[in-house]
Amino acid sequence: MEFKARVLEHTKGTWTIYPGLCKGCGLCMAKCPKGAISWSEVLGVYGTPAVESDDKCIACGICQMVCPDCAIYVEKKK
Amino acid sequence: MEFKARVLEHTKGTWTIYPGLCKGCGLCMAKCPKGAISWSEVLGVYGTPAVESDDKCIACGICQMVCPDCAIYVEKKK
Amino acid sequence: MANKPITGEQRVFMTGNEVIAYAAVMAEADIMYGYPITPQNEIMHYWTRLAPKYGKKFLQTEDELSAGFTTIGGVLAGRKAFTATAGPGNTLMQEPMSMAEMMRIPTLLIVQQRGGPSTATVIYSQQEVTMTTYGGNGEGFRIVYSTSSHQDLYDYVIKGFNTAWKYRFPTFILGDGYQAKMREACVMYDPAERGIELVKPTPYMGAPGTPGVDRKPSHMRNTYNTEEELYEVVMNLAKAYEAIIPEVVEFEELNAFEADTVIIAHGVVSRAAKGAVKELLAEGEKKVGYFRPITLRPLAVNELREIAQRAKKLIIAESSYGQLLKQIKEAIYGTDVEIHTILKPGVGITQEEIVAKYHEVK
Amino acid sequence: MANKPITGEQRVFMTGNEVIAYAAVMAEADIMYGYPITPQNEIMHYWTRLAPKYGKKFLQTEDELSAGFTTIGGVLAGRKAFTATAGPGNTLMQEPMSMAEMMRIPTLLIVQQRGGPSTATVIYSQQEVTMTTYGGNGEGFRIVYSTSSHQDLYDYVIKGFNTAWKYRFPTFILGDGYQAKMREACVMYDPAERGIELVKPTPYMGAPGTPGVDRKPSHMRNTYNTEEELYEVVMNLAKAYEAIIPEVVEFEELNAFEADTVIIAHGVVSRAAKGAVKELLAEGEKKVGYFRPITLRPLAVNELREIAQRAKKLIIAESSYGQLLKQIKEAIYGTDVEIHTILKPGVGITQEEIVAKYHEVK
Amino acid sequence: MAKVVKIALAGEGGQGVQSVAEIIAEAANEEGKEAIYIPNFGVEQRGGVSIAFIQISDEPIGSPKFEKGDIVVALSDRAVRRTRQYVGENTVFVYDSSIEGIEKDLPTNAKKILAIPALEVSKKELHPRVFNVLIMGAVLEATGVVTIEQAKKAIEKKLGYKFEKDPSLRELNYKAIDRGASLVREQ
Amino acid sequence: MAKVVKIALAGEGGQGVQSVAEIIAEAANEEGKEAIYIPNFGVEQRGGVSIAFIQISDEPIGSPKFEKGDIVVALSDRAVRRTRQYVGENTVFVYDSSIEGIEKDLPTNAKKILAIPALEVSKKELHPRVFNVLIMGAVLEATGVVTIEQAKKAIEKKLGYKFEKDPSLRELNYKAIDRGASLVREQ
Amino acid sequence: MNYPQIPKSWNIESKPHKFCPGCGHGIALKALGMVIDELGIQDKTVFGVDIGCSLLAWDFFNVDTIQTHHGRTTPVITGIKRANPELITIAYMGDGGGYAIGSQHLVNAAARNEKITVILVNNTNYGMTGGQMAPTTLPGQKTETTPYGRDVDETGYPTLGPEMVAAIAREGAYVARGTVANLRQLKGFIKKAIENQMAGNGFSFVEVLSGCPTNWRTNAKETWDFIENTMTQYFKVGELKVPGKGE
Amino acid sequence: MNYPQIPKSWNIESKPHKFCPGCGHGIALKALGMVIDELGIQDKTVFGVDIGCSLLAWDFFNVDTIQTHHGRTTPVITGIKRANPELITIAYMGDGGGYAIGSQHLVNAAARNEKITVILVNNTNYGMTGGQMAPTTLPGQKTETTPYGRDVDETGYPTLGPEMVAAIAREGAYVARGTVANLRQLKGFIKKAIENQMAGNGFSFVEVLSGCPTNWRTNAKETWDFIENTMTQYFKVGELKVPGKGE
Ligand SMILES: Cc1ncc(C[n+]2csc(CCOP(=O)(O)OP(=O)(O)O)c2C)c(N)n1
Ligand SMILES: Cc1ncc(C[n+]2csc(CCOP(=O)(O)OP(=O)(O)O)c2C)c(N)n1
Ligand code: SF4
Ligand code: SF4
Ligand code: SF4
Ligand code: SF4
Ligand code: SF4
Ligand code: SF4
Ligand SMILES: [Mg+2]
Ligand SMILES: [Mg+2]
Repeated sequence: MEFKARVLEHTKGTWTIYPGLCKGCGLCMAKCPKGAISWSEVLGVYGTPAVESDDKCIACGICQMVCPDCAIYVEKKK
Repeated sequence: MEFKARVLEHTKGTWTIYPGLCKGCGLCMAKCPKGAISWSEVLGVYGTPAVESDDKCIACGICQMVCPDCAIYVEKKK
Repeated sequence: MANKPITGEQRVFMTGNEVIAYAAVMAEADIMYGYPITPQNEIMHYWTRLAPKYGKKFLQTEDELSAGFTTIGGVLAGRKAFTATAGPGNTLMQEPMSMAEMMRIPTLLIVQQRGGPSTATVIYSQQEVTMTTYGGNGEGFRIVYSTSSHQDLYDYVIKGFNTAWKYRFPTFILGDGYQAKMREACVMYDPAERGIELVKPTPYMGAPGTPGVDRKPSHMRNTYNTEEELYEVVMNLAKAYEAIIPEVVEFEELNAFEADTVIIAHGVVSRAAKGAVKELLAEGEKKVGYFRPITLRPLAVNELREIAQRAKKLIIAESSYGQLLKQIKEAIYGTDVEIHTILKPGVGITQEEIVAKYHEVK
Repeated sequence: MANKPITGEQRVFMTGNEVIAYAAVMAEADIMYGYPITPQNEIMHYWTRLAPKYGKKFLQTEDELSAGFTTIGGVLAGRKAFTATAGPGNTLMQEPMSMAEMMRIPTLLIVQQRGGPSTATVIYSQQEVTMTTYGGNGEGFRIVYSTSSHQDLYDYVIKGFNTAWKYRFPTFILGDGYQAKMREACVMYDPAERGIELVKPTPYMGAPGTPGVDRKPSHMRNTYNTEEELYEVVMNLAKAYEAIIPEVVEFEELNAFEADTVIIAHGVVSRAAKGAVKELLAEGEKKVGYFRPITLRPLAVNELREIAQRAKKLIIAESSYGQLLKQIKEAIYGTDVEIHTILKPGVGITQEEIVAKYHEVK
Repeated sequence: MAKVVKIALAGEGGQGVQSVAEIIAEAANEEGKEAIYIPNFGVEQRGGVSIAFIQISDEPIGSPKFEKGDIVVALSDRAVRRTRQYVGENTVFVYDSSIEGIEKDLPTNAKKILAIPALEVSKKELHPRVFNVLIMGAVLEATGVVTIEQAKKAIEKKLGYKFEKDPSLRELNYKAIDRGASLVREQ
Repeated sequence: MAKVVKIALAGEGGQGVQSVAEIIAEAANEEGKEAIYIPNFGVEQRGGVSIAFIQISDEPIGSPKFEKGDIVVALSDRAVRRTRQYVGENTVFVYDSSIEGIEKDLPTNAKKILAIPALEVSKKELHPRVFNVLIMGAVLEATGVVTIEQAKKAIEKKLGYKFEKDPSLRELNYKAIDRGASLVREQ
Repeated sequence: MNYPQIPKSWNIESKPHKFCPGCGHGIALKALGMVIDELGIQDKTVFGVDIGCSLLAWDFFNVDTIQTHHGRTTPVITGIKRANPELITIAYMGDGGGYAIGSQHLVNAAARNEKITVILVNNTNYGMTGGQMAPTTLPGQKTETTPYGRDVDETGYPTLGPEMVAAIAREGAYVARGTVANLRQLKGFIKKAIENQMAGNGFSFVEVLSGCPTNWRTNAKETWDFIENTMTQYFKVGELKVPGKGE
Repeated sequence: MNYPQIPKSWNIESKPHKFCPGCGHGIALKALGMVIDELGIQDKTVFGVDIGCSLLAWDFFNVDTIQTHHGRTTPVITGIKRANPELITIAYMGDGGGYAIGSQHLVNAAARNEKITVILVNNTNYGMTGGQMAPTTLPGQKTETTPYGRDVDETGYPTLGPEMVAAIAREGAYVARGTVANLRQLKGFIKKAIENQMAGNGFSFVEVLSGCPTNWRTNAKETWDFIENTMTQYFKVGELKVPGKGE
């Protein structure tokens, strides 16, 4: 099974969202220490907005950790 | 409902047994501090021997207390 | 504290579960004990909202065994107590209900059938007929009303309390997930205004006076030491039960005693059956009739036999794999009217299907 | 560790419960889960004595719900697991059995019927027929053997394990308190020596290999989201069940296909019925026969119908208020043979009573 | 049809009727007969009247319970009352002559009623403990279903381990059987 | 026989089909018609496809469910797949034109298939939140079971408390109904 | 004097009672009878007895009595109390009924702080069914289902009921363990438990260490010895929770 | 890279999973999946899911999974483990399934020291049936059956599950309470619980404080707030019982 990845390159890391997994719950957004996450134009699996991040992202990985749907993948740039 | 009483007068007290209630379990006998209780010729309600006491009885009332069938009544003489 | 939520006659448009909660209040139920299960949950939801307004009580128990046995406790204490369940919860309820059956404790249990066996679906079925009428390790000394509409739910919840307390057999309102969850109109009323007298409960435990002094103690048991004792108890139950059958039996029919082909269905499916018969009659089919047992226990055996002796064909439609069918076959044993069936465990049956079946077999 | 308690053929004189424990060992059962209830206790007592000697296991659970569900667990793990119960315990067992029915988990449940409804007596009855054949919120996709003697107990416990694992429907040995507690002779044997092949269990969970890598994961469920899904599942169960009926059905008879009056009874009562028929035949009555359904579910419908079409009268005798009677009426629907009954819930029926009834109605 | 001998034994919990019944049934089985023994059991572990039903025959036996016994033995007042229902016109009814206050409760339809001083004899001549074995002797004498020899073998099987320790017990038990038989013979 | 209008509405959990259905049914009831609304519900609280079944008639209504709808509306790809079974030769099938990848799954036996840009219009012209009200407008236009006025009253009844606080919301909802109706009219 | 000295609330018509010779149930019910007498509550008390030897007390008292199902006395009594809080409601059960098949009811009644009194007779086995293992069976103890002795590695340690209830119940609950070997103390615990209900404080629970000579196959001396010396090693007698006293 | 970073033991075919947006079950099962991966036990693990939202995980993992009845996962899993002790058996359930309808199983499995692992998701309500009171509902919390807020005088205080289990279980048991708000810690607890089973020590139990935004009707912020600040006031996070460490 494949899910389309939407890869966002930020200064500190690579931030990937799989809209096919994102249910738009906002848990990641509420937890992001940098306020880097916002609603996206891209719709998630239930037809509600998925999320996206911006360059404030420090690639701390919290959003990936808390997402109940494993819709986020964060890779720190070295 | 009536139960026939068998009243035994001892020096220290009046010791009454109701054979119609006594099941011959021996709990009283095992607890009598004076070893005053023994099996009797009189049969209890299940056709097994009832108990009786002798004059070693000090009317402490323990046998009455432990009898699960309320078959004993002890009255201390003053 | 307000006295009654309904005065006069009121047309409402709500879910069946909500209707039931109102009906229980209007039947002067005192306390509901319950454990959540879909699709009956909203009975509890509405009851808990209404309860404090009308001096009623509620207890959410730890499971259905407890819900059934606390209900029995409430009844013993002299209150109108009731409970509600469905599916696997109904399976568990058979334990307390068997005690109520043995001891003639009036209980009212509302069953909103869902798919089975096992957890299955939370939606709809008519697969709890055998269990509700004859469940547990007993002989089915119970009264079971199968409802078909919100109006029925309102009417039979009120009636069910009266039946239970009058005859002292466990009484069941057998609804289903559709009736539970759908919205449709019905008319609510104050039973008193319609001349319906509500049977008052009496305490089985804790009546006034000191037992053994002012009155006999109430010593109630369900356990016997010899088989002969038990035989007498059960035969007495049977006698008492059989004596009330004529008073309790209910059914509805349309042209059933004149028809060649009679369509039999209960509960919500009877709506499709009735609709089908009306449609067929309107189309000019004259020899078609409709019969709906309202009490599934006791069953309207005499009427069913009369129909079976006259008619040429029966079509039995139910959302189960033949639970009503079995009971009808037993009831009309000795006749040999041809029986056709629409058996659809766990799914709804439509008027179209029944009409089609009629044309197929007629 | 000894291998088998029985080699060759051995005539024994013991209680039925003891016979069952031996039969389970000889059927290569691996583990018993159980909760005490009279009159089945001694099955556990003997099993726990035998278990360590033959590498078997036992778990006493906290209630019958747990006994039923742990048994299901044992089966899922690929072991021959079984349990035993009676009366109110059987009522509770309906919850796990409904899961087994839905998921085609082979289970063997030994029921030693006692009086009902409710706690009633600990002695004897045939009042668990409806519940064992059709209990729970399901459609009765089960196999029920009704035993009549210690020999039956031995034979059908061994057979019951095979039936359960071969067809994967919950299987029941329906005994009773008399059979449980009485002593009589029977012959024990090693099934292998009689050419009976024991069906081997396979694991439903925890089979070799990594799920999703080497093999598909075993994902078993009993819950469905839509009524259409459920409908398909239940109809498939029905199809599978109906396909095996001819292989599974069992009965015993004596002159039943030639007689005018056929006496029908199951379980221990069939002994009195058979005795009565033998007595009557010996007395010169020629037109009397005896029929005993061994499987109460599925029932020998074809044979019963054949008998009903030929005979003039049936006498149905059972220690319940008509639980077998109902099923027979349904089975022979369409015929109109006269039915007479001896219905004695919770008490034994003697040969004399049956003979007397015969003379009364013939 | 083969004759079935039907026996009901009833007493108080402590009186040992169940072991007697078991021994008789086992003895019959050992003799190659068909035998059924069914204990009566209720919810009470002790305290209720204890009844044992035995049937012995040359052919397979039907219903484990029966309506009327060939011999019915009652060893207490409550037992007398409980067992009346098993007494018919072919029944020999045996009770202990020491039981008081049951005159009005004795069956009136029996073939024969025997009051035997079993309790007294066992107390005075033997030992109260073998009261039940004495009753067994009486039953065997009255029915002849098993030979006294076979019964002794069955007792040996059941109590042999006790007899090992104290051989005088064997003597006592055998005597009790014989004495029980004689009580019936004497009537 | 009185004609029964049968409607099925299906969408994802968040799309609000159940409230639309409830409003339509209530509006019909208020108009004195017979109405039945039955929500589809499964074990999942969210996540499953949500379907609402409505029937409206001048006479009492039979089975709460039906085989084929007069109008069937599907608002997501999964909804399209789930509702195909309710489409027959008399059915008008409506779906949102933004749904992708369902070409092969569209019913082939419908009387008429309408793809309407409801999502787009509500997003661009109104507010995503009134998407479902727009759908209601479309359904009312397609079936005529209730007047737009009555529907607006029913909305008022249900959401009035919100409109009190923010009257522009009322405007928005009313506009959504009208716009929904026009989407169907335009086809 | 032909009338024995029995508690006033006992029903003499049903005496001798149905328990075995030497059964501890008789002593526990004597304690309860004395408390009912002392508190003068015979007219307001409803007594519920479980299946288990407890059921033999269905006509024991001149007190309204309901004999329920195995393990179900707690909910029946809860239902009665909820429906009519004026009544004083007592559930009487065995260790099997309370800690095994009815443990969900016990645990949840305690958690909900039901205003009822539960008296549970711990005799380390299933008495009525002929002596199988109970949750309270002691390590190594032989029963019909542990014929070679209870193996704690296989089946765990005896359930400590009052300790468990005390862990669940909150302020207002009364929890104690008494023994039939100390009637006076036991009576005191039962009295406090019922008074606690009457005061409307909360759940009250008394476990009673008791003897089952029939299934233990013990004589009188051995019976007392097992209760007084063996059982009390595992089951500590005393009060575990008294309202107002903290824990 | 079109393959998301999900635990290897997750079954991607069934993703997105069936839980609501923002449901804590997803996080708890992520922790479990990671543990299964780390311990390399995917081939030996049997997973049992209760009725309750837990059932939505019936095809969640590439692990043999049995979906049982409401409250009955503990006995099913116990039955499996007893029959085949080689397997690693995990029972997954909600607070209703574990503390209400299945509490007799939980309590007795703990008492018998069954060598199984129970993971119980505490979301303070009955999620699947639409948000009724659970034994864990907080004082004053509104649910569908406590529409005016849970009244502790009427229905008692929230059940403290791990505390109860710790009071019943003996040496060898592992008992902890984690939270979806601390994945790392939760994963650690679950890992220890499973290792405890693998070591054959005894019963292991982990309660997981979790969110149910659907029935709580909370947005993401409120959900986190309720879990992290409100729930933890009543339910203390941490280890309650660790084998070898005393209590
Ligand atoms: C549902 C159900 N399961 C089992 C039984 C059988 N049963 C009757 S009493 C009993 C055990 C009694 O033990 P306990 O509760 O400890 O009471 P005791 O007899 O020891 O006082 C059991 C298992 C029953 N009556 N009902
Ligand atoms: C015997 C039985 N009773 C009731 C139900 C209905 N039921 C399904 S899930 C559930 C509650 C679930 O709550 P919880 O266990 O807390 O799990 P959650 O959904 O909150 O995760 C109930 C009562 C059932 N399926 N079976
Ligand atoms: S990685 Fe950290 S900073 Fe970046 S979006 Fe996620 S939570 Fe925010
Ligand atoms: S990425 Fe995950 S946590 Fe964030 S909104 Fe989507 S599903 Fe929720
Ligand atoms: S009163 Fe005391 S001394 Fe007298 S017999 Fe009783 S126990 Fe013994
Ligand atoms: S304790 Fe009571 S019943 Fe037992 S022997 Fe003594 S007097 Fe008799
Ligand atoms: S079996 Fe045990 S608990 Fe039951 S009455 Fe007899 S001695 Fe008492
Ligand atoms: S209802 Fe609650 S617990 Fe259940 S899936 Fe939804 S958010 Fe999770
Ligand atoms: Mg006990
Ligand atoms: Mg929950």
